[in-house]
Amino acid sequence: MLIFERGVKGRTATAQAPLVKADVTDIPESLMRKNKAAMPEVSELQVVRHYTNLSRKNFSIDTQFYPLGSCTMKYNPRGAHKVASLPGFLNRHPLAPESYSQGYLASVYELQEILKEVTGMAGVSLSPMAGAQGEFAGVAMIRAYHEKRGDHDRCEIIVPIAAHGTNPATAVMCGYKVKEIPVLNDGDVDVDALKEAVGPQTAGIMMTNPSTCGVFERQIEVIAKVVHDAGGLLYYDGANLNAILGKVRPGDMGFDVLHMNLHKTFATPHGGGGPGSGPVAVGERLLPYLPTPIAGIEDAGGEPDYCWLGEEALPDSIGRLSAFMGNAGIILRAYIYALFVGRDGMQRVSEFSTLNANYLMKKLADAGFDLAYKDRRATHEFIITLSKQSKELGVTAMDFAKRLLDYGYHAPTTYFPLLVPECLLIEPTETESIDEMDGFVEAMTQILKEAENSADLVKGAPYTQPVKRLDDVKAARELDVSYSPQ
Amino acid sequence: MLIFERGVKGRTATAQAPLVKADVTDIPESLMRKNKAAMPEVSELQVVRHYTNLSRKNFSIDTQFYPLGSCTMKYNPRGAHKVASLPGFLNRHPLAPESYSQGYLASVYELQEILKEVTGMAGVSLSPMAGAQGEFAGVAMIRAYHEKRGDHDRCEIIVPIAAHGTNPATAVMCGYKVKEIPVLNDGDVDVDALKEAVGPQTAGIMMTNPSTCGVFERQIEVIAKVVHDAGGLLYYDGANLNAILGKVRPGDMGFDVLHMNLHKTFATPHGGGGPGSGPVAVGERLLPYLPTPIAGIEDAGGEPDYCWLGEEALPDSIGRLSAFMGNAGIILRAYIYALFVGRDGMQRVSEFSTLNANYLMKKLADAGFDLAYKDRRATHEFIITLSKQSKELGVTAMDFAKRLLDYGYHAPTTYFPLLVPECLLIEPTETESIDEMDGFVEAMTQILKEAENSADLVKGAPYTQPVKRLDDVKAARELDVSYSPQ
Amino acid sequence: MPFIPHTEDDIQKMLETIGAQSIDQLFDEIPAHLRAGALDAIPPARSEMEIMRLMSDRAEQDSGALCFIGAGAYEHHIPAAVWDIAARGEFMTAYTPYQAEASQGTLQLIYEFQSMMTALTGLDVSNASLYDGASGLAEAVLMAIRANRKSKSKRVLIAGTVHPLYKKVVNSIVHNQKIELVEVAFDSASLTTDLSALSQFEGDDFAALVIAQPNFFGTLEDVHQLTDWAHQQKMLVVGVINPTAATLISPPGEWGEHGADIAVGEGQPMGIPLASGGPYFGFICCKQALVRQMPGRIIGRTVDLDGKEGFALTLQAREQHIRRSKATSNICTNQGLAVTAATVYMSLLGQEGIERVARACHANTNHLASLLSAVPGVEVVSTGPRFHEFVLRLPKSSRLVLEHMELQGVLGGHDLSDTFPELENCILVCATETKTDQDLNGYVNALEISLKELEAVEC
Amino acid sequence: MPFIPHTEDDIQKMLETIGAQSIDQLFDEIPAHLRAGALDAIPPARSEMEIMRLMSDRAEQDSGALCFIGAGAYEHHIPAAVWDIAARGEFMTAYTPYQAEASQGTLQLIYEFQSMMTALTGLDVSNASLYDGASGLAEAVLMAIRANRKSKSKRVLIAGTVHPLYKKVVNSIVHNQKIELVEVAFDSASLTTDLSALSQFEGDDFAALVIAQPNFFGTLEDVHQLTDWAHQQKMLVVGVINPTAATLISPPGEWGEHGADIAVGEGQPMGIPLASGGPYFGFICCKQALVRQMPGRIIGRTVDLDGKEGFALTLQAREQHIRRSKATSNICTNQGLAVTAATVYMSLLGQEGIERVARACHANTNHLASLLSAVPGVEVVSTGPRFHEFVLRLPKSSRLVLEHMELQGVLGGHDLSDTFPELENCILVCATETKTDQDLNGYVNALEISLKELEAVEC
Ligand SMILES: Cc1ncc(COP(=O)(O)O)c(C=O)c1O
Ligand SMILES: Cc1ncc(COP(=O)(O)O)c(C=O)c1O
Repeated sequence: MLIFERGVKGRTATAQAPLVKADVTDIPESLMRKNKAAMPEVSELQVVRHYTNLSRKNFSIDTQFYPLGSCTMKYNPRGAHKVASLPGFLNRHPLAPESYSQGYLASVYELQEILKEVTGMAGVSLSPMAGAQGEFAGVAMIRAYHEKRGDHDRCEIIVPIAAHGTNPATAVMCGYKVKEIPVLNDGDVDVDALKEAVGPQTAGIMMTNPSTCGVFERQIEVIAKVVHDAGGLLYYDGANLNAILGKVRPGDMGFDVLHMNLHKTFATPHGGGGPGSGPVAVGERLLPYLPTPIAGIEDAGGEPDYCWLGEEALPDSIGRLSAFMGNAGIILRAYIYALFVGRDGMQRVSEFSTLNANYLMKKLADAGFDLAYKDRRATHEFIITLSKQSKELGVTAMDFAKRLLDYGYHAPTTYFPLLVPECLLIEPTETESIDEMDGFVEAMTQILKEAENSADLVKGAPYTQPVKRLDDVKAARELDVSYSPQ
Repeated sequence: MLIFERGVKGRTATAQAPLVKADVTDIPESLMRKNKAAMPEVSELQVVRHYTNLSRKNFSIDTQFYPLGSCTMKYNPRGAHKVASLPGFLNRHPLAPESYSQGYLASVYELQEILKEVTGMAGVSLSPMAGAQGEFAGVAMIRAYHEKRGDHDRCEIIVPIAAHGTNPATAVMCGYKVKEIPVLNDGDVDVDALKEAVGPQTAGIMMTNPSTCGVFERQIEVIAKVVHDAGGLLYYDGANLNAILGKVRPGDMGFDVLHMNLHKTFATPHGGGGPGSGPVAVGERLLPYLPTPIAGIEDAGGEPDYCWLGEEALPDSIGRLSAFMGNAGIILRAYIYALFVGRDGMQRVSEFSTLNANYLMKKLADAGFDLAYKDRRATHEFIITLSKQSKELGVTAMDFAKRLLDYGYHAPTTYFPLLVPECLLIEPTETESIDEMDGFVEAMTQILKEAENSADLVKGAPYTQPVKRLDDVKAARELDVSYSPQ
Repeated sequence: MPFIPHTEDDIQKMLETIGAQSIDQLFDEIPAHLRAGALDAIPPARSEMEIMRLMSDRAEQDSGALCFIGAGAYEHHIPAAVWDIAARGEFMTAYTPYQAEASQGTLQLIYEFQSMMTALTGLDVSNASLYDGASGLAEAVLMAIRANRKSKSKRVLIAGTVHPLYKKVVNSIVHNQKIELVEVAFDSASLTTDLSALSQFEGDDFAALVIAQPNFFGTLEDVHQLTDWAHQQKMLVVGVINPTAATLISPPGEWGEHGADIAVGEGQPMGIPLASGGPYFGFICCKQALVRQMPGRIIGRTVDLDGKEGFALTLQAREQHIRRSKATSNICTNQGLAVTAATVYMSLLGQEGIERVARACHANTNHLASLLSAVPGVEVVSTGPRFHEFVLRLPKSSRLVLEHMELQGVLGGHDLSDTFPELENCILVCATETKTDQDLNGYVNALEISLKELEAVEC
Repeated sequence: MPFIPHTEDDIQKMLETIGAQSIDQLFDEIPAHLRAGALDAIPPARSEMEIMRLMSDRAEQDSGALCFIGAGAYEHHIPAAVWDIAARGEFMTAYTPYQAEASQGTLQLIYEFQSMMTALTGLDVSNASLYDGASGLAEAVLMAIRANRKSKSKRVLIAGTVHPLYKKVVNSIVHNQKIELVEVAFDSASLTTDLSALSQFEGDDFAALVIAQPNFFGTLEDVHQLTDWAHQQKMLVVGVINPTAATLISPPGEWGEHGADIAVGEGQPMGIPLASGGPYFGFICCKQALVRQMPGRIIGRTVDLDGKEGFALTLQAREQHIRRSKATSNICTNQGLAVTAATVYMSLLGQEGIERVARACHANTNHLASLLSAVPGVEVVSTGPRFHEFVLRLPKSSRLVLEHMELQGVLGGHDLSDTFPELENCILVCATETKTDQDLNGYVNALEISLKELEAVEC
């Protein structure tokens, strides 16, 4: 039942609005609203009950193992949320003067320094509000770089076909054409194809490493050389930074610019679809182009004095990407997370997420599942393919995914990357225990048995969720995207 | 699965304890702990996930209609919880000096004044930590009063049989004998029996009005006179104050002392079994005996100066009932609730809880259920009896209660008061909407049909809960009240 | 190991299963010479207690001022229930609802959110959120260019009264695609967009006209006139609005004869704390006909195998994860959690509650403006109808006055001098429903003292 | 109408169904002359925003001091997860788990709590909580009298080193039943209970001996000796303990040859904020043989119709709602929510974590004591082994010194002078793991300044 349908004309959560309804006499009638908005009319208890019950229809990290590949569903420290929710942080106006901003600025500044260190880059801007906006900032910087040098013919961005959809979409938003290049059977980029693809039209390449195939790109230095030699720059999609945090630095691999998904690697909550934070880090060459604002420091002897660096300080900047300072609260949470895990903890993130992924990969292989890249190490994630099951039993990756829900596990990422048929991309993350993974293997094994013995059972799944399988086609054809009262 | 069973030796939520394990050298070996306590050894995520999932196995006001008679399961304002959780309130040490207590003391003082006004009494002490302790304080004051007057032979407390179990238990804890008196068929106390019961041995009577029969005791003035004439005092069990808040005041009915259940009438959360707060209010006669401490005021001209009144100020007090100041946080929440509803809202509490109860009673009667007191008004609650169904269909009140769970409603109170066979005591409270009550009637009607057509279905209920009906006998016989590792 | 559950035994067992000697061996595909060393610039781990203490001090540093700055972010009362619910693990730690059956909570909530936004804006369709108001406007501009088949140009007209930071953000985002923003000058007396200023563009090919209501100065524009003009010119109309105000003043769907085509704005006033500027959320609504040009996620209502109502992501063919380089936008992660909070906020307040908030803001603003107009030397520049903000001209350097007020714990407003040379020594002052009469008087006092202090310095 | 959902239409419809003219008519059984008038002394309703503001100011008034008071309530770090979970609606707004099938969450949690408390105390059985430590001790005394069949007296021996407020509470509660508490004098040099002081009671009939470990002064008693002595005298032993300390020092179950019979204490250190003194919770554990004398609720593990594990209230025949005047106690509502928080706290920390906390407290106390012993004129009275508290003798009036420290924002400790004439100008000082070196130095500074100020006044 929708919240609207619980409403009755005239009902409201009285304690929440001003008790007096003030008169308005100075706004001309023509500018006043004519028809009241058809909003819910419900009591406070009804709201609390409705949304509490709705929340219970979700899977979440706090309730389930959630091995959603490429999404890094790890534990989101409650402490980070609590600290970021201190009234002093919540009440600070984004345009407050620096005298009322030193606490916040200090945290922002220190996070910038931490991210420089883990990426091996020369500068960081925290302002992009998610991975995709970080990509935008990165590619826009590449563009600004070429333009500044008068290198106007570079109109193409190269993207391996395994790339996340945001990469090509971003390139287009930056006014580039996209050239896709293939990936080899072992998961590495086809360097020969790359060599053929590069040229004077090449602005750069967008790479993910480990790639979305869940393997480390071993030719990365060759690739960097090929692209650089052609005059292009290397963009690193750092959504998968969890895999290599503190183990190998994008700067050292030859990348010129990258974005990070703090909402993944730095454990800030996903919130059912956001908010994120997608800082960009750059090498020396791109420093002048970083998006504003950035936290700076004026070390006037005693206590450091923090300030904002804006347009004046960075005249070649690609500019602002948000009205204020990006997703400030997510930035704060990421900083707090960094304080929690500290220097050694950064490395442990990649060590244990890799350990977990390799363990789970081995167990699933032993249980009879086919690995997409069976001669490779898993990174923080890996892929199994259910082609065989799909062909022989008629049970698809989607069926496995749905059936897992009945076993109390969120499904891995399905059908991504597109180049592996019937695939599940599985990322356990470092915060899950061996017990949880063993339970998952157990469930997968059971489902495999079910697929063999009673395929229809699996194909009809899920059975235990608030709804059964939904009709997506109807959703798109008979579009119903907002409630209208009768 | 128990939290203990999720544990593995050596696992722990590292971020929560001091990082360094300090040495201890100055405590003799003999006084040190020999065997480590067998506590859970789990990660932070495991704890969060375990208890989040456990919580989801509960019914609660925030998720369900919960018409549990005598328990007043109404909406607990989130705002009250938030305000009471302000760091300034959470961090105040109970023994902090008055200079660091004015904010808290002001709130306590003002709540005392509010409770005096709604009860019509001369003095209030907030220190009792629940209803039962309030009863204790009240009866102990009655005892102190008689003793102070040298009236040593009064050894008996009269209790109507409909009374809550805490009443007789309290009388005994205060060193009294209990004399039970009957209740008439219309729900009122048997005044003739009372007249016979009173005498020079009578210390007082404990009454609930409205009684737990869900009706207003119409003879209250007669009862007061009979008891007072015999030299006894009248104790008012104010757990049901919701029914009469602002409509009739215990002081005006002739009571000498009462307790209130702030966790009911003042909407502070029940917390799965507490904490509560059971302030006592007294007339002039019992003022000297109030339990300590009490918030006092020294009006030194300008700003009021609040202070604690302890033993010195109240030398005849029955003393302290808690190490500090009762359930301070619950007191604060009750005060905040009073601010929310204000003067008029107090009256609305009883008006709308009574309206709801009478509506629901009428609808259930129309649906074919037998009322225990069909010629009486409902107060904030009322009783139906399923004697007929039990006899004719073999379906008991307990079966109805369990089956309601399957329909998503918490069961009313069952088998209380004991004098009405197969009863359900139903209290919708004022914060529930007509829609919610109609849904409940619908469910009851369905269950009645089920009882008629397929009694076993009802007798086997519930089916949709985390467990089916539990074996209480085994629980008591093969006592397993704590986990021991293998 | 903070947040990592592995014991020594676990590690050994796992390595054995894998067949590796050590964890380090699992990284053997990374060329050895690329391996990172110690991360010396990062401080060692701290416990939650230590972090709490450090950060409480920092939060304290930034606290304590009475704030009259608005300019795109507004202090409103946020009901306690809002974040109690939004912070429930099931909402806060879920991912994007790709597995619909296991995400009905989030999905239904967003469907309800979309419905509330269409109700507020008077338009047909809403998406599930964009990053913030400013970047949302950039998306709206891109969308308008895609959607306006009648326009061949990649040019958009934008009112000079639109938030200056929004204009910057839009430009940063769209200029790479060679889209041109042409600004319409505003009247510095009325602080609105004059129809006469538009007339020079009559007949030119623009894909859209962007207007803000209330505009950046808190002044109300004649949106009906502006909308009708743009429609006559075959431009689409993009309205930048404040959702609080939308309950009181004419919503985009009611503008002019046909209503605006697209409405965007900053969702922050709907239950989101100021929090240094984010996470907020951008909302975008449009007419039904434009839905396929909408960027971002959209939730649709459908049925399951048993015909039971349910919710799912829909029209995904517009999105990057399906459509890749042909997508309507690159946005993927949006502002789900903020939307969750906003949905609870809007449910609690409803039209009636939000309208009361709007009216209280309006009353406070008027009250403060009238108090200030009595202060010698000070001039309330905004005279027309307004909403919770107005422009104040100071008799001294606005920068200095604000600094002096700051020292008294009052953040007096947002300085306009740098951005608008025509508004020298002007500041933008905001008073929402959170301000009491005492606060307003506190503002006046702080201002008077500051002016006196500056007077004294000059002598 | 705050929190009341009824519209005018609803009211009319409901009255019609009932067959009443007005709501007022529903109260017609109340004699008219008893009806209450307007409640003038109660202020009118306020909105949540106004309440938040008023109460934030009040909370602020009580904040800001650095607190070294313990004396039964201890500042510890509380993990953020603790109250995030305890405050979930499903825990916070459920009632006592009478309907077991719909309350498995709370029931299992309490079963786990009971298991943790028995692990900590080394005893067999725990209940689901009592109100607080002090009233819990009263229940333990009543229980001991019921349980000790060998004793005919209604007398109990209680160590003079038990918290003085606990002794008062016990007396308020038990004296009505003509139970006598006989106090054992303590040695004011060692601040412990001397075996020699006990010898005078040798052979007397007492139902139990009550001892505290650590005792009120933070000093450790020789609990083994005391326990064995009491058992020889056929008394039961009731131990009042601190749960934090129990991970470090010998728990009641290990005392002497047979262990204490009953352990009680204040649960506050297990994740409950200081919060002006409550809600905290009292815990009580005992040997298996005494379980039927236990007051309050107990949860048991059992099975359902299908043989599946489940949890339910058990041994209810001890309780007032079944047994009425024959119940073991009148307690009904207990401290469920605090227990929920404590269970999460104990799960997060475990033996290892709590022991680290205990060790850090111990180290801080020792550190502060040694810093203070260097301050001229000041004497650390506590010399024996201790736990996070010690007694400090001041060279001036303790009341005045504390007041001077207060003005510097340091709450220097709890004054012992009034309660213990033998400890003139002594205060009880507490340093937990929350105190940094800087805090400890802050204490020393504040003390030195205060002493100097008082010196100056005297001259
Ligand atoms: C590999 C990869 N790149 C980019 C993104 C885009 O990041 P965001 O969703 O924060 O925009 C994601 C995640 O969604 C991703 O997995
Ligand atoms: C009528 C009545 N009296 C007394 C009590 C005891 O109150 P408490 O549970 O707060 O001790 C209750 C509630 O449980 C009650 O309903």
